[in-house]
Amino acid sequence: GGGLKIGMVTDIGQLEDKSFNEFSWKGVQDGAKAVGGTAQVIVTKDIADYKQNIQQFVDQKYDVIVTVGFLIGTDTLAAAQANPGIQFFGIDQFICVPADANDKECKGKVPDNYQGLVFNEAQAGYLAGIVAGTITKSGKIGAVGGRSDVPPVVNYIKGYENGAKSVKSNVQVLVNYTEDFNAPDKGEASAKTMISQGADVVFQVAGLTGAGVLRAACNAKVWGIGVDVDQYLSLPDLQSCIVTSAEKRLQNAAGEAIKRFKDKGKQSGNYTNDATNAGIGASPIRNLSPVPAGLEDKIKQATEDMKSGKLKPV
Amino acid sequence: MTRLRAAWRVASIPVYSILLALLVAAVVIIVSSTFTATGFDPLLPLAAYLRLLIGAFGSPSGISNTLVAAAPLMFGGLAVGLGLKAGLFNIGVAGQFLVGAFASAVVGASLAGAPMLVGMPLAVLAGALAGAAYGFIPGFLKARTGAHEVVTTIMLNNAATLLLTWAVNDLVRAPGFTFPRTAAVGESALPVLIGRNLHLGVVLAVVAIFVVRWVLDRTTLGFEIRTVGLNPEAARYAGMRPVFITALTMTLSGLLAGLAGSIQMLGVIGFYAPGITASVGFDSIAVALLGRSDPIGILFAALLFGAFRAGAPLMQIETSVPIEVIDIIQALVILFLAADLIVRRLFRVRAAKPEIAELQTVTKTWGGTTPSTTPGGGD
Amino acid sequence: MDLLAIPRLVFEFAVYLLTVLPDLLPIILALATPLALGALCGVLNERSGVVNIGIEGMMLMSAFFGYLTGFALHQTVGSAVAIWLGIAVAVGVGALLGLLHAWLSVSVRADQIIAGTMMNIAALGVTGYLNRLIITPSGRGGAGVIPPFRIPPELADLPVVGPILAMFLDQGPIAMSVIVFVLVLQFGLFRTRWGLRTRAVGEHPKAADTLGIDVFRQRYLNVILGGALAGLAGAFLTLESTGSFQNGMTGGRGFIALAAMIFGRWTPVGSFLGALLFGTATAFGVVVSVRPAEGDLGVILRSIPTFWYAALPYLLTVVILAGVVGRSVPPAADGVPYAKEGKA
Amino acid sequence: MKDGPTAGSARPVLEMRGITKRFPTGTLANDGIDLDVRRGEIHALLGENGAGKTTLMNILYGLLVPDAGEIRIDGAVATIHDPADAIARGIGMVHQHFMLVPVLTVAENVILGQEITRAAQILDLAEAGRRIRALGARLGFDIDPGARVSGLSVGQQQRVEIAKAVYRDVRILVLDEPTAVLTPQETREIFGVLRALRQDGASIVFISHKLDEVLEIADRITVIRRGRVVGSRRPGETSEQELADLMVGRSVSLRVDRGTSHAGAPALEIVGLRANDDRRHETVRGVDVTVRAGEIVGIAGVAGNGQDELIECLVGLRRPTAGAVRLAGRDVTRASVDRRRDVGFAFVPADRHRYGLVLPYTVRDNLVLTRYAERPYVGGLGTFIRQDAAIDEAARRLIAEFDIRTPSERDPVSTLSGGNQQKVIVAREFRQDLKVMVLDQPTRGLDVGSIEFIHRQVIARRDAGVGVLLVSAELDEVLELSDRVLVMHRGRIVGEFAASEAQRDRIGLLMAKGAAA
Ligand SMILES: Nc1ncnc2c1ncn2[C@@H]1O[C@H](COP(=O)(O)OP(=O)(O)OP(=O)(O)O)[C@@H](O)[C@H]1O
Ligand SMILES: Nc1ncnc2c1ncn2[C@@H]1O[C@H](COP(=O)(O)OP(=O)(O)OP(=O)(O)O)[C@@H](O)[C@H]1O
Ligand SMILES: [Mg+2]
Ligand SMILES: [Mg+2]
Repeated sequence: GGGLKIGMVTDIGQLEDKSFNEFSWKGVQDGAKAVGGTAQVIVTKDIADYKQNIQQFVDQKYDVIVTVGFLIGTDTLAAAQANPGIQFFGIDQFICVPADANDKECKGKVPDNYQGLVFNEAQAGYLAGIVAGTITKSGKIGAVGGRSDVPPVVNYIKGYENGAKSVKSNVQVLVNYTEDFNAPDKGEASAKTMISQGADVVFQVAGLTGAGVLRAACNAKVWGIGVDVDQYLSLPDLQSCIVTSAEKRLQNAAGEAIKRFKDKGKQSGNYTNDATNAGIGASPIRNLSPVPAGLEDKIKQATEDMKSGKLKPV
Repeated sequence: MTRLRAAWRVASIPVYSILLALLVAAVVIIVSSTFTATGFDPLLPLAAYLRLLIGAFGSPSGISNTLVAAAPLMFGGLAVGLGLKAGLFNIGVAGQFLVGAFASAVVGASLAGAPMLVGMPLAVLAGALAGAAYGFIPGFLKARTGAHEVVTTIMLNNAATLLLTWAVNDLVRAPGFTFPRTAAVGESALPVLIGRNLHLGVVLAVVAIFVVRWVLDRTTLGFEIRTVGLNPEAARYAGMRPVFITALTMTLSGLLAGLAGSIQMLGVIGFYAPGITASVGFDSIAVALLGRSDPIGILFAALLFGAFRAGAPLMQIETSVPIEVIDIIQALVILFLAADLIVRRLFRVRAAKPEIAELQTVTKTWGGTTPSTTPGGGD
Repeated sequence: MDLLAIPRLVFEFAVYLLTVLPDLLPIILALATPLALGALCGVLNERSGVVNIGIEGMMLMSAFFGYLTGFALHQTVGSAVAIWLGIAVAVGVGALLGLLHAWLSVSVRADQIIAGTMMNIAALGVTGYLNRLIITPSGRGGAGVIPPFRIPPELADLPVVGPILAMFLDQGPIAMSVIVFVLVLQFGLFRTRWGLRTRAVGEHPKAADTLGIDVFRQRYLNVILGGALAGLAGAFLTLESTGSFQNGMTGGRGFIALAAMIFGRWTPVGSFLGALLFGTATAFGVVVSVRPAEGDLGVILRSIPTFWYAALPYLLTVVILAGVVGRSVPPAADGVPYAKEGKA
Repeated sequence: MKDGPTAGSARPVLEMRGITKRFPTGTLANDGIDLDVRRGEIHALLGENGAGKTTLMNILYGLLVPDAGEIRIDGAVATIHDPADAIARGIGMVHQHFMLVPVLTVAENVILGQEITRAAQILDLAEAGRRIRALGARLGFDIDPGARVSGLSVGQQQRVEIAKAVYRDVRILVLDEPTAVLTPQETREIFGVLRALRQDGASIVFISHKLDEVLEIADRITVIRRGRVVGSRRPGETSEQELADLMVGRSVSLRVDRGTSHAGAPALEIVGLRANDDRRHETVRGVDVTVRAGEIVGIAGVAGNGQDELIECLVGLRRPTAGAVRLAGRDVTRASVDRRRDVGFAFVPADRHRYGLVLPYTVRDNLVLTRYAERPYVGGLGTFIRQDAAIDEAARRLIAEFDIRTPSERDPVSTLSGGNQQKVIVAREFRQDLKVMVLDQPTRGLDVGSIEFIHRQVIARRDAGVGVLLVSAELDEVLELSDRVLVMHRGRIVGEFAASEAQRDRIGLLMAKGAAA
């Protein structure tokens, strides 16, 4: 068709990662449909292929190129500067253009055809924390992170801790980073240990490892909290114990970005998806009947305060 | 003419294997096309292969992409191949690759401002030495304690990924980024020679092919390595020192793997970050096996894999055939090489199978016994 | 004071290990299960003289097809049935791949390391490809769950017995089955006719042949059985441990299984201990951060970056292999294809 | 010697008719061979290496399929596809290369393939042990069913092989060179066993190179050359010389004339040498030997009495725990392998495939294997670039000089015949500037022709003033070549003799018992 040609370059690994790549791609497809364009994806298998994968779309005269993950940011910036005629979106890329070698505050000019889509995971984590803090009976809750050096993961968990403390100041939060997104057995082990320590709610921010976390929660008949998407829906086997999920609406953000470009033209700078634009949130409360008094209000209130900027999750 | 025929004797089986692999993969693509939105499409494979070809060789940039992707595979393939010659199976290329890339990144970044002729050579050297050091560990352990190199290298691969991630976070993290990474290598990068990305590393890789070949065929060291690989006992009686050769070969293998990481870092990536994958390490094994652990064979095998790498993007966006089909094709190529019986039957190949004594040695020495002590070795 | 610092820390550490033991024991077995099953696959193969470095690939394929079965059926036939069918399919796929490996290694006499490498690459490709085409588009997930077996709380809470019982019984069925397989194979290998013939064929096939033993048949049998075990390991990953599939989710476990096998000197029990050692090191890394120690020890343990704990199992294996186990001698005919001279 | 009452009873148990076998490599191993074996007879099969003896028996045992010919047992045509068929027909075979699984116990080896099991295929090793002991008692040797085969002496292993066959109640037993590595005593014991079997009415095919043994044990002798039967004799009607000529097809001199030695200054001095084996057991317990220039000193001894460690100490592959080794007056106790070679030391190993050759390598590379790093084979810049021209030239010269039968110097040595492979090693080691040679069973498994050639070479070297140390379990060879004979037992030299036939039995006794009765 004559519509926009939209290309997406994934982060290293696979399209069906049940996370960034998968939902960004869904969003790009939604966006394409909405603006009557076509979408294609290149799966990146090695960091060394970023450049050529982006260039491939450039050579094929694509109008919009979406790149996923912070690692590909450097190459995306370069491509954006080299191709002012093409709109670039960088998912989870906080664009920082140093004015000169020793500038750390990103005073440089962001090319006006490149927009970074970043998320306030801390806010989502905070809302999940409120739920955990409210429903815990033991006063002990747990969180399993995939990697301690991946900013989104850490932000989720920081927010989670603060959210829980906001409702139960003396709540104890057990945290473990498996340093591996691909080890369900290790996730299960972490959760099992936390549970045997008395934790009765576990929050997973660990990809496939997290599946093991939630599985352990279900087996032990304690509560589990999902991440990124409403995992009550994406992991039907584990519905019995998922109480909510800390959502980061990737699909939505990617789709909206493309619409913005179609309606308003070139997009630039860093676009933060957070409470103000429903870029993050907490999935509906499940499995709790009755839902503890005031829980939903607390969540609504916190969301409002975050919108107004009154509440800082970290 | 006779030289041509000789070359064909060696090349025929691989070439036929590739054709056969493409054929079988085509069937897979056609069958699976029925599952997809586009629906049943008998011409899909042709379309896909055409794009692969165009993407890899159809344009100057395609060709240079192929070469750039092949270069680290040449180093990696040589690393594995050299080990095989000495009866060592170095699965540790992945780890040595990462260590080399990391060292080059750190040294390169620290000399980012320095003139290229200072920073670049030092950065490359750092990568080579780091890889060598990381290869020395399993080599030394095997020589000293007999600890099996397959086990130790696998473990060291995983350890490298984790500990380098730690190092980037706690030791050399560059300020001004939202995620852990090292500073850019700047002036220390390998200079681009032609077009967009054909960098000096490609030249180094090709040179390495012929250097390694020369060492193996024409020098006493090469003779010692091959002898130790084929019959360590005889080597001892001939006055060679298998223990020393084992450690040395593993170190050299690590050095080559380190160089693979180094040129990838200084020629393409430009900074080290935890997400960096060492798919090169995995593919290198396939490349070495495909190349029959012979340097020239490795050269062509690496080019083939490089071409797949370079052609894949176009194939994906023009035909939306999943990139995983590349793995399937590569696996099939290796399958038909291994089971060359099939190929011979199908294409009536008379050519004698190019003997790969090293590989047999490796398979036999899997657990550390020498082939000569295996049964059936009688007069 | 300073003189006593070290011994005191050592003592504190010992005490700490004892106190966390109840946390460690229950989680070790699950961590060791895929490794142990993979290692047993290796033992069966190599004891009969066939090298198999394709265990990783066999696991991955079985994991996928096991999951696919549950995925496709659990809504129609119900969760429980779907799971068991899935496990059956996984085991069957493993056995089929074993058949392929046996055909390549025994009949075609292909180089066994090349065959194994092929298996690993093919598995990545095939599973990734089908995952993209079949599962992802459906937008659904889930393959049913194995109802967990729980030992009654009053037992679990017993001081000493509890954790030990939990170690073996508070597990999924596949994890529990591992122990059975280990014992049965250990006995079978050294006390039965099948075992005797297997070892003979792996050590000196020609001698076995001259006694009228069918070397090919024996090797086919073992490689196929081994494949089935690798298949069970795959089923564990998707159906028992996660309930979902992801490309390359075996994450090198097949290779670590090989390490466990060599570590265990090609015996079932030895391999199992190797897998347990690895699992224990992993478990320690988890427990140490979830249940930190107090006092100076706690300070020290917490000062160690989590990445080092994650690397501990790998480093420990190298150290112990080099320091304690040392040179390990495989079956003499391991990896040597058997050819009847002068026969068609 | 024919003490079997049933010996030679007319009825042939086994008839092989027109057996023909050509190997893929083109070797015509069997060319229309006919063979009769009667009930209760010991039938000797004689022939030089490669004559086709093993091939013929492998066909009988179902390991090879003949291109033509038929096999009759008790007159009825028998098709034998595989060993299982052979075993079922009461045929047993003790192979030239032992077919024992070293890591298994005696009992496990014996029952393998016909296991004694309880329910569910569980092995009944106790019962197996009982039967094997009983069987040993019947044949007159004791045997420990629980022992690991890897720990047994060659003689004991030989018995296990026979036990395997008898356990399957053989009627036709084939023994392929069973005595090649045995001491005279062990040989005699085996002969006792064979006679016992003959008493029980079994028929035995006995393959050997050793003419005297054949004459002692056989009821009939069939000689094969290059795949054809060239004659059949009864021991009474023939002589060693006649048989040898039949085998080789020309008249050979069985005894190489050793001539007289002119011993000079000490070339090799071993002083109070002690050494441990890999398991840290002291296996060399104070050995003193002096080999003078121009003499051949033989060390006789049953395998496994410390010879291997002694040799490794001499070659430079093992550190002695005490004592010294001197080459031409120079102390080389701690010197490396190549240092010793520089001093003028050469070594011919017993196991050519394991220590002497790199089988996949070409003949030329094997011909310089131990001198690969010496000029003129290396050169150019530095001494690490191999000089192909020089290597080729040397290879062609040696191939001609030592009459090595190979298509070209660039063929893999693996395709050469055993004897020619051994010639490659000899050619490589027997260089001009030698002072000391250590020979470890230099003619093992070779035929009369090859042996003759190599022995001549050795004596030529001696006469050129080289000190030769010959280590061998083959007493015949030691006696034939040596000017002086030492006997090694339990890591010590237990006796010294001036070689002469008269001493044969005392030496044999010393080898076996360590003390002459
Ligand atoms: N598998 C084989 N392939 C090709 N040629 C073979 C094979 N086995 C034996 N030969 C050749 O066939 C001929 C007969 O070999 P055979 O082993 O029967 O001789 P032999 O009489 O037993 O000699 P020896 O006394 O050394 O045992 C020899 O030339 C041998 O090299
Ligand atoms: N296993 C084998 N495979 C292939 N060819 C073989 C094999 N064994 C022997 N041959 C071929 O058969 C021929 C005879 O080999 P063999 O060793 O039996 O001869 P031979 O009579 O023992 O010679 P020599 O007396 O010098 O040892 C050799 O030229 C060799 O090429
Ligand atoms: Mg023979
Ligand atoms: Mg021979």
